[in-house]
Amino acid sequence: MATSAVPLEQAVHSEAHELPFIRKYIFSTDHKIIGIQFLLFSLLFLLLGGMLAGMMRWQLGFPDAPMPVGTILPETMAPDGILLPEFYNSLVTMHGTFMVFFAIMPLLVGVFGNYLIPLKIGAPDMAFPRLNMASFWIAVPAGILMLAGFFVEGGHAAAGWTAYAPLSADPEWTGVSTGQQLWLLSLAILGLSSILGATNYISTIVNLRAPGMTWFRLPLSIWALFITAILVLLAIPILSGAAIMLFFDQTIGTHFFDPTDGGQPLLWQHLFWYFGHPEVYILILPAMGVVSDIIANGSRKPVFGYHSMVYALIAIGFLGWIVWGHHMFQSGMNPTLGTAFMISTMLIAVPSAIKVFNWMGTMWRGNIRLHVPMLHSVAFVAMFVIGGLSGVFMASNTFDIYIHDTYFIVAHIHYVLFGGSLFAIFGAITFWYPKMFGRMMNSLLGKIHFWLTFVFFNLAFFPMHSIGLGGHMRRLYDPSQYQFLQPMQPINKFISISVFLLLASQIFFVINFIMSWFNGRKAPENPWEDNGLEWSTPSPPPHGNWDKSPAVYRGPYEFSSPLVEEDFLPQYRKLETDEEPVAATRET
Amino acid sequence: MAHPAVMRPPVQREIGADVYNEKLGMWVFLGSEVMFFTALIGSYIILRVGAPEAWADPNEILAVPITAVNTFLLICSSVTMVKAFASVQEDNQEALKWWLVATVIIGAAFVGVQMYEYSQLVHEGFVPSGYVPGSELAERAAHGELPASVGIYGSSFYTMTGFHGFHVSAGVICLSFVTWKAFRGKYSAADHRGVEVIGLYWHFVDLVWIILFTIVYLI
Amino acid sequence: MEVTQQKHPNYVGVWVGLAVLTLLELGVAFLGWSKLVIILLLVGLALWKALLVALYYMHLRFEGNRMRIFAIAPLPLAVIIVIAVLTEFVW
Amino acid sequence: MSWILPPSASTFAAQIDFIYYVILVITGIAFVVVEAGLIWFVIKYRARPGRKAYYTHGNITAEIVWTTIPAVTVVMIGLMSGGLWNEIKGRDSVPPDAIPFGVKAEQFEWTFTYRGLDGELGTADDFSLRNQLHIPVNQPVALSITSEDVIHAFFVPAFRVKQDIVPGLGATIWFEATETGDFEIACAELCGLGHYRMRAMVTVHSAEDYQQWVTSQTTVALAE
Ligand code: HEA
Ligand code: HEA
Ligand code: CUA
Ligand SMILES: [Cu+2]
Repeated sequence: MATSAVPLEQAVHSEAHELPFIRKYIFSTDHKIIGIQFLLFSLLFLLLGGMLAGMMRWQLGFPDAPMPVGTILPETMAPDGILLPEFYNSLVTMHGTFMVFFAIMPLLVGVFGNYLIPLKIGAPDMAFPRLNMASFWIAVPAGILMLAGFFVEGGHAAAGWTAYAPLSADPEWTGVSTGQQLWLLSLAILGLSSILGATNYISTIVNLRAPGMTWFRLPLSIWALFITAILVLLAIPILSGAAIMLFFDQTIGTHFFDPTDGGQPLLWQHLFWYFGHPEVYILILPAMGVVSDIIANGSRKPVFGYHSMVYALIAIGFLGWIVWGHHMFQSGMNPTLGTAFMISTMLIAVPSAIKVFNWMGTMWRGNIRLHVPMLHSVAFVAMFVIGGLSGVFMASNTFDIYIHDTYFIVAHIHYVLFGGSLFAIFGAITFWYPKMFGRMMNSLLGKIHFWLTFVFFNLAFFPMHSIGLGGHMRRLYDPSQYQFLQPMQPINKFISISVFLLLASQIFFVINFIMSWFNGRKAPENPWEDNGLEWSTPSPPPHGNWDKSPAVYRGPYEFSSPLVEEDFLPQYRKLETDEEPVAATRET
Repeated sequence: MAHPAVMRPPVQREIGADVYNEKLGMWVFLGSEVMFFTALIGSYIILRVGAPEAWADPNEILAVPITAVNTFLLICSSVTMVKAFASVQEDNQEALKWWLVATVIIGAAFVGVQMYEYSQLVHEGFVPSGYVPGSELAERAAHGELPASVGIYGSSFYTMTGFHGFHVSAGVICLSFVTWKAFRGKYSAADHRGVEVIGLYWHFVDLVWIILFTIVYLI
Repeated sequence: MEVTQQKHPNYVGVWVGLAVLTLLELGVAFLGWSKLVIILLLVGLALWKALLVALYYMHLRFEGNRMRIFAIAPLPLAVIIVIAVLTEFVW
Repeated sequence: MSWILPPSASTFAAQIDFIYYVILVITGIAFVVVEAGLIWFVIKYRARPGRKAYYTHGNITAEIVWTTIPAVTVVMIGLMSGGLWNEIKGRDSVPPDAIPFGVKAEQFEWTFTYRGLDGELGTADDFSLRNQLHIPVNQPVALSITSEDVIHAFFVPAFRVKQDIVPGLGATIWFEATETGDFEIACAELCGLGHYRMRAMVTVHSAEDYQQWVTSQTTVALAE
């Protein structure tokens, strides 16, 4: 056995450069192109979601003042620039929906799953390239349907991103019918896209690893994407099933969630959160993975406790399935069940602690290079901890009585999702941009963007803890209705202003992203002196990735190894002492 | 034990699942199907336990004999499917084709019978939202012979069996495609991934029906 | 490349088994026993049939352990939600 | 300003707030350890030319320590809140001497039903008020809440009381006010476009005042 560098039978792809434009860039089966397509798709929704948030914050900070340029919105949304309560509810709903389903999830899973998996495991492409293309082109109509909801009569879905029935089940309660239906349809379609993607990722990681890429030599980003793909595969169908039932309640008069005819509103919540909690880990695990890679690179040190990092990922992935009830403590669910869910939820802090302390252990006695990706990654750890610790308050079912459905939850959401996932995404985009586009991003602009975002993010979201503890309810159109909230209005203003500055700071990212694409410095093969296989091909890599299948000689984090002069030792670099890896010969 | 026949030129990879990609992919996909049906079947169980009074005894509204026949049909289509697979393993092209054709026909017949069953039920007045006002069944319910309201029963019955039927129909379409390829001689003892993979899906759908039939029509 | 002439499992036998079990199910369903016994029996029979299909028609019996893991992994998750929600009604 | 929790006016409030402070201290320590550590490492170990990082793959002892400590801590938090949870929300937690009230939630108002002078709900001298709850101080009260349409949530910040009201399911909750005065009741679950103004007031009377108030209201109700 054991000859490395087997010519790839999939060299079918090598004639690819003769493909016409449309096959190469639009209906492409190349995982790298699909990854970039997902990137553009989801950044667009990130921007939209951010704009919706800006409108919400205007209303919350300045409830009586007309919104600047708000007059361009139609009467049904904001007459004279003042948002209507029903439109505000749509904004909350769609902000959550866009961010969770159309921005962060595709960014992490769609973009980095696609781009990194084959490159990091040494495969020429995904196991099923055409399925991969289908997965993107199914997501597009889902996005279009979701956008279309804004333009239909009755407005867009307005029952929150959690769409609690019966509010969402019967147009009678919200006046929204078509909007809610489009919302459900779109999520069901997007679900199909995600499931196809996950099938592909799992098969690829299991079956297409290059010789020598054993399970415990996989980079943590790939481990995280693997666990995430399993969660996507098994959680999303639950949402699809539930969405279909709710859709039927809306359209053909079924009674699944209708209490007047034997249906159970709580069933929706159970199904939604049985999907929903794994979903939030879908949104954080890949972020943890890429951050592990970047922190090792930035610290020039092997990841501290690689094996326990892997086991922690698996533990989070599994525990994530048995905690869903913590969203339902106050729902009227069986109180004994509530206690059980509290304990399981608390336990999730343990694997998370392992991860946090191991990241710190990685930085300890390192030789830390604070490049832009590293800045974002360190910020990720710092912010995720805040979000995670606020999760512990809510995990206590007793204290959750008080803070459930307040801005404390909103603060938690944004510390884990923005402070966590989005910072990791910014880190990952800046880290792999050179590989994706063959150009370096501007590091000065990157640093300016990082610092502004970091500062204004905290100014905007940290105070939400305090108004939440003051009892400020979430999904509240006009806080000035309540006497006890009026003293908090100055904080609300402060938050809103910080948010506008936060939004403005993103301009630096947009400029950097677009300008570098055309004008950036040409990227070398391995600009960050990293160890992963993806750095052994040109930037950007050709179709098929390598001429010869790479062979892997060691783990992914051999930084500062005493074996070599340099402070990095790539997985693909063969030292004299290395033997060729032994792999099975088999049909693929 | 890996499959004996060689599918594609061998390459060196880590051992993985020790089966070829398409088979692994189908099994992985079936995992998501399990969860999809969990959402539907689980809801059925939960709703039924929560509102037992909305369920009529199986044979009251539904036609168990017809569906028993239908169940038998689906079991037959499974055996024809697996026979097709056994034939291609032995490179018996004729048998492969005809077993596949049989599977397609029986599968389509299943869908046909289900359509017929639905149309009968609708005719009698049983629809996803419950009784049709003024229909035969509504009359009997008014006389106390049937549950007063079967809204939730209708909802879960149609959604569950409907989505199963949808899966069978999708299976029939894919199988027709495989059959067409079989007639063009695309499968051999050396490479018959398509037959095996569609077979897995087909048997899975049969398996789901076995569960559905029991909990919907018998319990 | 071992092109073995593998002996096929007795597919028709399994088919007969499935048919018989189905008949048995129909019999049980209409026996006027206590509801609980009937339900337990029926579920048991259904699982038996499902197992036959999975083991023989889907050849799980003949797959390696690596492959089998993928097939069984999701099943516990399917059970967890149903059991948990059902506690609402029995507590 | 509410940098801290709002006034506490029920027996639960003090207990719940205690849990808050315990978790605050524990997470506060974790927070300081992590953030200070990160800043310290970034400064102390920043890249210097010609230096190599310390090559290590980890340390089992350290990992066991930082796995065990959080594990024990969170389980303790869990046990602590679990007990109180049963007191507040357990299925049989309502004290037998609690005064019963009927509450109906609908888009977008609350209707409170009082038992009148005969001491029983569901009799002719019951009376109802929109968006106004009157209760006596230092006396447990039990609210049986139902919803007419969608899910609402009964929330009294000053009492640290919150309960979702699912239509068809309803809920019974109890609490005991410890301060007299007026407090706001809010709807805490998104219930439609008027969610933000689904507001009511609870007035806590001293025992004598309360009796007087009920008497006057009952006569009004009976006179109608
Ligand atoms: C990326 C997404 C993400 C992540 C990772 C998490 C992580 C966690 N979440 Fe969060 N959560 C959300 C996204 C996320 N959440 C969202 C979107 C909602 C709102 C949904 C909605 O209603 O709209 C929500 C809501 C939510 C609730 C419901 C609140 C309510 O509605 O009343 C609860 C309750 O228990 C909770 C708990 C937790 C816990 C315990 C963790 C844990 O995983 C955190 C673990 C991490 C740590 C604890 C920090 C690191 C550990 C240490 C530094 C060790 C020392 C620590 C101790 C000794 C305690 N979350
Ligand atoms: C990942 C998820 C995510 C992210 C990033 C955000 C970001 C923001 N969110 Fe939130 N939010 C949620 C998820 C998220 N949110 C969820 C799930 C809810 C609950 C919804 C519900 O209750 O149903 C919620 C609810 C929510 C509320 C509560 C509303 C209410 O209850 O009434 C508020 C209020 O302030 C808010 C504000 C904001 C703000 C100001 C931002 C800002 O940080 C936005 C800043 C802007 C950006 C991050 C965009 C930058 C764009 C780019 C960088 C793109 C570049 C483009 C190119 C290069 C082409 N969000
Ligand atoms: Cu009622 Cu919100
Ligand atoms: Cu959760």
